[in-house]
Amino acid sequence: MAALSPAAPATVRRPRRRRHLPLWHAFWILAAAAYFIVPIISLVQFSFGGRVDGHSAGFHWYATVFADPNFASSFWLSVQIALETVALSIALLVPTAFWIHLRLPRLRPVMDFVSVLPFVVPPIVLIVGLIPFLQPFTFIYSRPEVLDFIYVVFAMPFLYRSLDAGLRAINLQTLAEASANCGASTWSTLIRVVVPNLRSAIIGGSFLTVAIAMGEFTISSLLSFNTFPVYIFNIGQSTSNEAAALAVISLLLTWALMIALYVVGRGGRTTAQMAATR
Amino acid sequence: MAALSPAAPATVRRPRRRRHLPLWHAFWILAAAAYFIVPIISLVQFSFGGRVDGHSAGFHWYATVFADPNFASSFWLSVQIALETVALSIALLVPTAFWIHLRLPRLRPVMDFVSVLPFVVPPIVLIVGLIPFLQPFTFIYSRPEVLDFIYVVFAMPFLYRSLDAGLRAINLQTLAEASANCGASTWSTLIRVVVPNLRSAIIGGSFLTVAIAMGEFTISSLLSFNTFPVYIFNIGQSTSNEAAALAVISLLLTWALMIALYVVGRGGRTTAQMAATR
Amino acid sequence: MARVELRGLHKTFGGGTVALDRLELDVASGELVSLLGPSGCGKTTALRIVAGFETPDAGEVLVDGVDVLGLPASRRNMGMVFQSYSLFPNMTAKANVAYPLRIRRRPKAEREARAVELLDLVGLARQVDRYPHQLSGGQQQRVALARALAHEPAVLLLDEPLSALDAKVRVQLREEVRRIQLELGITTIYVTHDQEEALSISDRVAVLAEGRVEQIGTPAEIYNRPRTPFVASFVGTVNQIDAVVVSPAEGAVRCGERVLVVDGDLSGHAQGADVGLYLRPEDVVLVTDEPEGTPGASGTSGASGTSGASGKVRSITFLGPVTRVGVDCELGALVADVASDVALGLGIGDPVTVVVEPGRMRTLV
Amino acid sequence: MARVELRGLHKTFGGGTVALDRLELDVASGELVSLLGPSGCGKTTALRIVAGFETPDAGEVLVDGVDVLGLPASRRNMGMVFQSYSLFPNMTAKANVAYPLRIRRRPKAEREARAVELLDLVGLARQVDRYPHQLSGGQQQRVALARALAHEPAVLLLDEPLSALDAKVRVQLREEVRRIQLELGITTIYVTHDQEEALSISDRVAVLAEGRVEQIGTPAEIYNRPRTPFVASFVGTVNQIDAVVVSPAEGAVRCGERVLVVDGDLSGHAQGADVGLYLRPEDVVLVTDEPEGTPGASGTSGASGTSGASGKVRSITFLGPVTRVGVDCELGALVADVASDVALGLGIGDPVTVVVEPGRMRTLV
Repeated sequence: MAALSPAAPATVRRPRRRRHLPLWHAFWILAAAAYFIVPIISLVQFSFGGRVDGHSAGFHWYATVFADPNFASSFWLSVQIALETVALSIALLVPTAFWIHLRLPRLRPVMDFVSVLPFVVPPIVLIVGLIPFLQPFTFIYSRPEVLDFIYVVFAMPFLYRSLDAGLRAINLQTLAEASANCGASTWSTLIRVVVPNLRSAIIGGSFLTVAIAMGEFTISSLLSFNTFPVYIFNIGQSTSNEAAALAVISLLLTWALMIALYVVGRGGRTTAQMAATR
Repeated sequence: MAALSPAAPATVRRPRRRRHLPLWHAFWILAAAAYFIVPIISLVQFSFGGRVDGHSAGFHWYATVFADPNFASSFWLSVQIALETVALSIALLVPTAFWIHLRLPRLRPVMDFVSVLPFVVPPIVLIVGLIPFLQPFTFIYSRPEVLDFIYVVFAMPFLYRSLDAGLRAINLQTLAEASANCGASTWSTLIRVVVPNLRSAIIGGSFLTVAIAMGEFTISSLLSFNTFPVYIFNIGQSTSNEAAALAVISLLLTWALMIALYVVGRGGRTTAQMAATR
Repeated sequence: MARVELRGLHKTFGGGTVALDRLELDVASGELVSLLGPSGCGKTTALRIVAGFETPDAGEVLVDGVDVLGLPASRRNMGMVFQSYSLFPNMTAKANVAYPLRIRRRPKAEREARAVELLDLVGLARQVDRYPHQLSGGQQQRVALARALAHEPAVLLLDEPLSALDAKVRVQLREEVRRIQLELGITTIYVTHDQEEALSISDRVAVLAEGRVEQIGTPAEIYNRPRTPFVASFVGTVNQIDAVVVSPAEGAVRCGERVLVVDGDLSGHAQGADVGLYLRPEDVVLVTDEPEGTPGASGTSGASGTSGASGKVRSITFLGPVTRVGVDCELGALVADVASDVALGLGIGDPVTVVVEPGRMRTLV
Repeated sequence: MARVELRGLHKTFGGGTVALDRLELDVASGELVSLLGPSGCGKTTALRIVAGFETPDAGEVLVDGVDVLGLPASRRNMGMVFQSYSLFPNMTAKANVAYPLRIRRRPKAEREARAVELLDLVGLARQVDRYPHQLSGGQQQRVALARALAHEPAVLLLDEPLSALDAKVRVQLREEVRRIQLELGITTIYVTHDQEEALSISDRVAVLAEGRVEQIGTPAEIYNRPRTPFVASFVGTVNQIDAVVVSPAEGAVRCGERVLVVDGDLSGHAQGADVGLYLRPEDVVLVTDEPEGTPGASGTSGASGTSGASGKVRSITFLGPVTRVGVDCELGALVADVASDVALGLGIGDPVTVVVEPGRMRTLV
């Protein structure tokens, strides 16, 4: 190491440099505005727009929505399907994810792969394939419960990934061994140790599942069930102001869900902090 | 510690216990069969089914598909939109994710939240809100490029999460500081250190983006663009055998993509192993 | 209390790595035996087989003469403390300690009383209601120890419980682990890669290498009478010197131009055979080559040693109570640990005479 | 080579935690100074400010008299080795080491030659084409050291570079770091929480606590003449004894019923003031209470010490070269480090006499 370059240039800029807000930072603020806020404002305006009997509409379209018996029936159908989907998903996926992480870690990449299948196989392809197959079995095909089983598949990636992240955060192998060492069976470990520490992952994934089951349009439309999104779409074909009012109602319900999700998410971060102390 | 319980019961079962294949393990094999294999078999059968001029159809429906000029035009429209979406997504998200991880880690939970928005706000609601807003701007509304911007938002969670996982795996903070200490600018660090180590995360996320953009039906149908999924749907309304043939072709293309994804995924695991040696 | 015997434990992992090679080990009732070795020597695998988390390919694990390998981990009645923090994050310290009793459906009052009593034993009487993330690393391992003792296990297993902690906390906690182990008289197997930890805490130390016990004995036996070159170099610091046997009967060897009498049995060696000598740094005495009348650097021992080899100081490393001095001399490159105030007079390049008392230069037994 | 000065560095983190409290430090050209302290003492923050990864609230960092705080990290011309492995996983060892030169657009031939030369210097001549995941932890840190030296930095910064490594590798690597640092004569700041590491590697050690330098000096000064109770107890093991000043002029204190003469300046203390004495375990001599004629356990020192306090053995911990003996005596509960062969004669409960030479019992300066 013969010669060293000079330690520091003679001219030194003294003022501390505040880092500039980077370009993409600004872009995302604009994008959020363009993609979420502008459509929503236009939606709200529209839901109060149009003229009814020569007067401005006011809450007219909202009143129309609530007066329509199909509103309640389609809404409750969607809620029922969503809750069934969540219950089925949790019952299947929590033990599966636990078992894979604990005993079959080699299957984890396989599960990662399986869990993207529902994105990669376009729903339209699946349904075009399913319809001719299902049509003969009218006792399933004609009941909305068929959607439960389809939505479980479509929501699987979200719940599984949420559980996967939750399980990675808790040092599962050691906790399970510690629990076994304390005398607990695997089942006992799942119920007393794993599930309490996965609480926020389960709740977070469940909300996503609800949101997906509540919002899915393509499949229920193709299978001709009058779920809530199908109802919105049909109204939109005839009275667009009423559809806008419906969409606003739907958004408010969704936001209530999102706020719950955010609160749970904060709880989740506390768990992550606990995990970080390891 | 007065008395200790006996060390071990006198009767000891000698045969080593092979753990049973758990119930849900078996369930998932059946589920995969029911959800993916059965529809696909039925789809393939159907694509060779029906009778044409009194003969069995054979490859008739495939020939019909390839003869239809709309097949090529809708397919290439989808490919074009998918590639534009990927290019736009990478250009926006790679620097954003890098910057958030490096300098604004407090924004990470916010990004996690933003990245579930596209799932939580049902597309049908967004579109019902967007249509009246977009309609006046015919120069955007009438061009298929409008889908690029919409798909960027819908694909964002997938690419972002893939990048997020990739960035978590590489000890970014230390690598970036080491690179700066070696004299590199932030931009240089991004290009020479971060991107090469995120290669598989970027490629994996991109494939998902392609798959989503290629498979999306609801929005392009509502905005009346003749993309590939819309074309499949329209054919399905008239000739279901031809639609099945189309779906099989679509599946084969998708599988080619999945195999690429799997190979890249293996590359990704190697990176993860490297990270694990830290 | 329980007696633990490991009989011919054999374990091969995927890829053909032999983790355990017919391992034999006896742990007497109430004894603390350390398994000491570098990573990959099989010590953790052995412990995990005893705990029931791994299954051996062959062999037996006997607790009071009964093979427990057929039992699942949850029914082996052993308490284990893990290397990484293993507390349940959703439970307080008290709930963690009470957990083994909750699993055993003991009455709430009983398990709470016992949890408080054990937390008191490990010095955490005031932290009973804290959650794991509110405790320091050392406190978490104390809770883990209390939890491992809650169900009055027959055997206590510790898998490098202190390796994630700071040096000061580590020393303090190992003393407490030993105190509690002696107080309860519980049979204990302690896995560690830290030789000082093993020496300081154990009744006996088993040094493992490549899945076998290289040597087992009291800490002093392991340190003073290592049986293999591996044990000699793994436990403590050692100078290794090549020599040739001159007279097996008298224990005389030739080393360079010198003939030395060594400690240890040379009867297994023929005259003229090569033999390795070893010498602890604290047994190397340095005498500064000063004018007559001035006492040598090491004072009294001076020229009375049998083998004065002249050499030169190569390096001086201050370690606190002692200073490690590297010396190049006729015997080779040696390191000597001398009291720091003695070493103050030395500088690099100084001529010194290396003196070793006859009994200190040893061959492997 | 460069001179580094830290002037009044002040840094407060969110939540009001004071990380650095007007820290002052001078590092001479070619010197290796360790920053030693417990976690949270600000040592890493100070290093990161010098490197340019943190910005202080106030103060200056001068390199050869020029304040570098206005420069981004990438333009400060410093080489840093990080605690966690920081090699670029997508590059071979050689490419990692050549990276700083690639950034500086040096010709390919030059940077390859330099990378190979540096890898040779750190003892990895045969691993140049390995990827980080193919290297052991110790080898990775060697490559990181080579990379930190590649662009001939003015200052070398090391942030606990050995803390993730095994004990044996740690000792070996710290010797090599010191050898290379001396060979290149590069100004170096070395952050560590391991007191033995700091003592063994440094020209000077700065002991930090709560964002300030408690004491700075050579390793021997820090160990033998600690200025605060914190330094005395953080560096090495220490017995602390409460006493009352009898005569400040003569350095006499009363401790229990005894009057002792201590080393250190008592002129700042009034007669009758409370004073803390400290005593290293290796300076406590134990004499077994055997019949006259038999030499005491510690041989010659015997009854010649000034303060023979009778006591009882409380604990015996074998540490290898020395055995740590806990003794309850009139001076309080003390620990003594005695040569292990001497300690062999001791048992728990044995009566012993504690002898301390006058110069060994010190007050804080």
